Amino acid sequence: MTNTPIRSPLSASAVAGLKKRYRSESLYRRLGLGAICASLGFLAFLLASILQQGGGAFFKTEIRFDITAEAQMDAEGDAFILLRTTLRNSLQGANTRAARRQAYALAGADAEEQLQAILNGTQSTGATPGDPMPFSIWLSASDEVDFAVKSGLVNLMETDAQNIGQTRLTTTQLNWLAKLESDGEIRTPFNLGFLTNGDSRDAERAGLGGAIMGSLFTLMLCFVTSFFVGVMAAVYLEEFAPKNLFTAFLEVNINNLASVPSIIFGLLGLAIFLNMFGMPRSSSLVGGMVLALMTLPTVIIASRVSLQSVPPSIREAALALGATRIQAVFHHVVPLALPGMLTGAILGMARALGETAPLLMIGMVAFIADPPSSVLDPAAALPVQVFLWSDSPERAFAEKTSGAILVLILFLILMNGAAIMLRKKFEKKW
Amino acid sequence: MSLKLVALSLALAAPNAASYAADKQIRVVGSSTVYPFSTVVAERFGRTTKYRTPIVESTGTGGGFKLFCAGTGTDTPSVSNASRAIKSSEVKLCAKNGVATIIEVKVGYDGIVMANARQSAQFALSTRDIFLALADKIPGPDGTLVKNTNRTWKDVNRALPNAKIEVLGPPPTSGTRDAFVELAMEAGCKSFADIKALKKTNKKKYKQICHSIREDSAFIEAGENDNLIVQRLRANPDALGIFGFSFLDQNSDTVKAATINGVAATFSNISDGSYPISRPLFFYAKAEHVGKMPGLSEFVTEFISDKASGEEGYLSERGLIPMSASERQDLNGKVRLALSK
Amino acid sequence: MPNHHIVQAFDAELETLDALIAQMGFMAQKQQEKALNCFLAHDKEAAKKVRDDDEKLDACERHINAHATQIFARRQPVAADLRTVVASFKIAGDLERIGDHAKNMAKRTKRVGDIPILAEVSGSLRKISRLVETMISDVIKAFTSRDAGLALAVLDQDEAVDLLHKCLISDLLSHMKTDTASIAAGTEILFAVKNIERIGDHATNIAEQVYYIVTGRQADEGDGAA
Amino acid sequence: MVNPMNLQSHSPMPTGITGFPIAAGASTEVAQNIRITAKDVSVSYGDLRALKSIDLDIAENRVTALIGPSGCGKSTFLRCINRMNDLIPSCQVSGEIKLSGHDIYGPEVDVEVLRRHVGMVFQKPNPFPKTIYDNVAYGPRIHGLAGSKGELDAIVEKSLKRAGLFDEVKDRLDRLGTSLSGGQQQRLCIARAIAIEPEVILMDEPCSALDPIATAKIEELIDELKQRYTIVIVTHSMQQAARVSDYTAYFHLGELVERGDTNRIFTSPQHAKTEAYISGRIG
Repeated sequence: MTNTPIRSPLSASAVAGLKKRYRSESLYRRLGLGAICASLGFLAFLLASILQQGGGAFFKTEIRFDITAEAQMDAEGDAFILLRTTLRNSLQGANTRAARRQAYALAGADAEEQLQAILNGTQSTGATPGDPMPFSIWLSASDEVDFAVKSGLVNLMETDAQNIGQTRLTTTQLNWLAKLESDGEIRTPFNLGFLTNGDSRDAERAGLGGAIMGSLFTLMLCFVTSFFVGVMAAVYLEEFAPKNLFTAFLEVNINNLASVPSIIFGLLGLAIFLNMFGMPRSSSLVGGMVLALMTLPTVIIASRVSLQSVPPSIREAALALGATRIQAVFHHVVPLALPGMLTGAILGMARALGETAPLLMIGMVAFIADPPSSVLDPAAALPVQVFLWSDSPERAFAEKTSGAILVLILFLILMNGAAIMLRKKFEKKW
Repeated sequence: MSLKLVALSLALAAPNAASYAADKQIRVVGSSTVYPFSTVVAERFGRTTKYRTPIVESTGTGGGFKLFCAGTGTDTPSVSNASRAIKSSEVKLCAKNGVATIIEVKVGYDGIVMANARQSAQFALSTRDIFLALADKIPGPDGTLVKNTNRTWKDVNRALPNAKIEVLGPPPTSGTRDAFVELAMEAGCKSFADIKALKKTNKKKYKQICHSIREDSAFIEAGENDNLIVQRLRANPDALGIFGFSFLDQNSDTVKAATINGVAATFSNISDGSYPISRPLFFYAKAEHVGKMPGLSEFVTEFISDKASGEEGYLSERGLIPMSASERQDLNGKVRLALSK
Repeated sequence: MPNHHIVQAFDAELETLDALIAQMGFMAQKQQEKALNCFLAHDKEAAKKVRDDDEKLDACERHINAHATQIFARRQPVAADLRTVVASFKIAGDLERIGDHAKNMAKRTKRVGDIPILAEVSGSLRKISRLVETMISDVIKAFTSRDAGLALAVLDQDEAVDLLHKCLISDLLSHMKTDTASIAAGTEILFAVKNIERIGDHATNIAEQVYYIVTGRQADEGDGAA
Repeated sequence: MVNPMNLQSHSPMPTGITGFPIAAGASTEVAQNIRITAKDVSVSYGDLRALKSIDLDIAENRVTALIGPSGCGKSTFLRCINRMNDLIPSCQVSGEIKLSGHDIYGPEVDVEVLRRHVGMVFQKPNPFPKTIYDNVAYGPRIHGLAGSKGELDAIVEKSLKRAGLFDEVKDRLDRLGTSLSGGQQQRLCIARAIAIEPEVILMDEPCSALDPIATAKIEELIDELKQRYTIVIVTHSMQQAARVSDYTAYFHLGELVERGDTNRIFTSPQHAKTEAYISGRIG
């Protein structure tokens, strides 16, 4: 407020009315700001909770063990024996049968493979293969150990950790872990395998590699199919089709299709691609085509809007120079509409990326351990992986599920970002 | 334009795809209850043999048989998991499509538990209690059927705690729900002589009484996801949840199971059949695919091997209740015989 | 044709122009009338007043020119409006000339004096002057009412003026031949008659302008011209 | 009267006031070649009759302005001359329009060829969002007018020069056409139109989006262009019609009310409707 005495030429009631208007204006502004803050808050909460739950999925717990030459000699090249011997020897008090089983349970499902790789000489330790020589190695820990280490339960062993129901590990196991941790033999490095491995029922081994590949193949196919078919359909409808009852009918149907539940497209794909054409079940080929069917109306609608936004003056300019309709459309209108079309297609892709329901129908919701190497291979997809993992009894998959959601969100952000970039970069002023 | 070429070649490749793809990879469909076990075996099998990892799809028992019985082509599933024995109608459907010989393999048992949060009171239920608590209609004081108005467990049975009846269970589409209704509800239902008599005279009415679950807030359908039920139990100490034994096994640190008819839901009790709510799990293999599908008989063998479904097998770690040694031996012989034909 | 412009200020400006011209016409006609009266009555005082009043007429012309120029600058008139504005310059010029001739005649008052010859022609002089005064007032009426017929009628009257003028001149000449003493005064009268005749010509000019304003054609083009 | 067969002869153009070539009863007629003849042209959009039986001749190497209130049909008539109305499905054209003696609605006429001979400049400058060079070169490219890159360069340079734009843009032919100022854009559009060497240039309110300076440049350009081309211009600005055109035709509610020498139309129009319109009276 200013102190300079400016005399208002307005009457007292007009001044009061003005004040009221200012008040309501600032109220609306505050309401708007409040709405933004609220939605940002929800988003932040969602992201934070997923991050908090899933952040751990990107790290894995590893325990360092010293492999003695003696143990290697005894194992005679069998990693299974070597692992058990090592565990038995490294952990104090693992001499009863029950205690030994508890010791074995600390190692992860892939620890044996890690050792085998070294024994076979496919991975280097500095020593020549087959030559018994003591070395130390970081072996992956089991999912229960992973959970306990990440939630900091290892140090709780003095208090009654087990009774408060936080971990399924026994006090003996917790004691071992506490010792190992105090000796610096436990670390949690970045888990690259989470992004490269295929699916597995062992949480410490399970990764998104297959799902990412599957999603990429599926989306690539979906994009190629829906974009070309969609753009051509949009160009025809917008530029060449006569405006009659039939095209109006088509338009209504396309708009309807855009809001048809996605599972219907799955049923359609099942009936057409699998049963009629006999395409391979669970493959990204069929997944891509089904998602393309689903995305097609969106792409057509976005492309038409984009074509409509090209000013008619550009068409007229070309036609007035003696260009044919085809020339006018493909030399001028389509190139100008392309960024908008691409944006629409990418947004459609982003929706397709998050779809599970239609894939259920065509068998992509399945346990598929081997990452696909072509569009014809059986493949899973990212949202499917989330769905499958969330339904797994093993608790360690809860973390994996959130991790997979994070990766999915990252992909969505990348795609939507690309759409915005495209729009900004090619934004035209007429 | 190179993209156009890609599209074109893809379009051309599609019709030929069927012959190339499904390329000798074993496909497993069926029950979501067997799915966790089937996938573990599949993964091991893929890892330890030269064959590709079988694809395991969770379609539900009925859906699995539909796919399984669709024909004998290599693009049809070779194995269908089931949380119940195959029905005669399904056998007929299979036969109609040329699937004449089906190898039935029992893999073990699954117990269904009613559990609550670890810090809550321990429940000791009878099947009769379960029926009285969850049925839509129950016999009234004068013996006629009345709408179930029991609000607390104490209303059902004086010995039970004075807690609100609040049970989280699977929806009607689920196999677990079917099993629960058949094994727990019907057993409790039959404990009333009048109703049991009805089974002979009016089977339809009998089924309607025994199989209907009340639709008020006492029973909450919590979806197919058993993890969700476990989570909700942790948050709500009053509630009980219905789910498979494997989830209890994996979450034994947070939830505990009620005893049913005095029997605790433990590994051994389910295994020896004394726990009342347990059912056998199966898978069915297509004999026509043996020899045609590389690795099929090896996969079946792996599944029934001691290492997998034996007493100390890795499936037991996942919550599968193994069969008794003698039962296993019988089955092993039968399956090997069928495979060698 | 509708009479009103969409822009009302334009109408007002054109009306002002019309009013100014009508007023100037009235003033010019009065000057002519007064000039003749003082000439015949050799009223030197009145003659001086006529001479002084001519300055007002000049101012009026300047005012009209300025106003018309403004209309050009601001309204870019076309068609009838254009013709009106263009013609008003000329009409104002002609009216100013009429004023000059009246002043000229008034100047001669002191040189003529009370002479017999004047008495003899004063009747004819009054007659021709009356005729010219009517022409002026008619043409202004034709202008304000946009009456092409009246304008043509004014044009026709010019011949009557010319005829009277010729008769007057020959009368005067024959007087001067017989009475050589009257030559000096007669010459003055001769010039006055010429003045009146010239005023008639200017009225004719104005009539032509009025005809052009109304029809878009020159009066001598005839009706069929495009 | 003019002999329509004699269209190709170029007689030196007399200057000064001339009568409209075939105006009924015109007396002071100077022989003038007619490039376009419209006879009994009617246009309807569905049930709406936009033009009613128009007879109008357009003189070669002259600027003919079409004026009239909005919706009077002047743009519709303009768009009949290069058949841009074909694009509107409901548009029906009847009657006959001849360009150099050939019926442009004849069955053997390709509209693309027609439009190569009848160029058009639009109300809003609408350069393609491409480079200045490509804007001008587009027409010659699609019509195959240049055999080599060098020829094409020459055409582009010549067209830009004729449009009076070359000196302003010669150092930045690779810049976007849309980056120019409004007036430059419109001159670029004119350069684009004349790059295919049309006989007639149609201009649909070419200055309505421009400031007075840019407008003056375009008007100056029109004056130069009429040496080579026959120009038909639709304009809302009476002053512009008066400034640039040799002949003016006044349309009112789909009818051709009056046509004639621009000098005459703006000093003494024959028709009361014309007078009312051009002098800004309520009509």
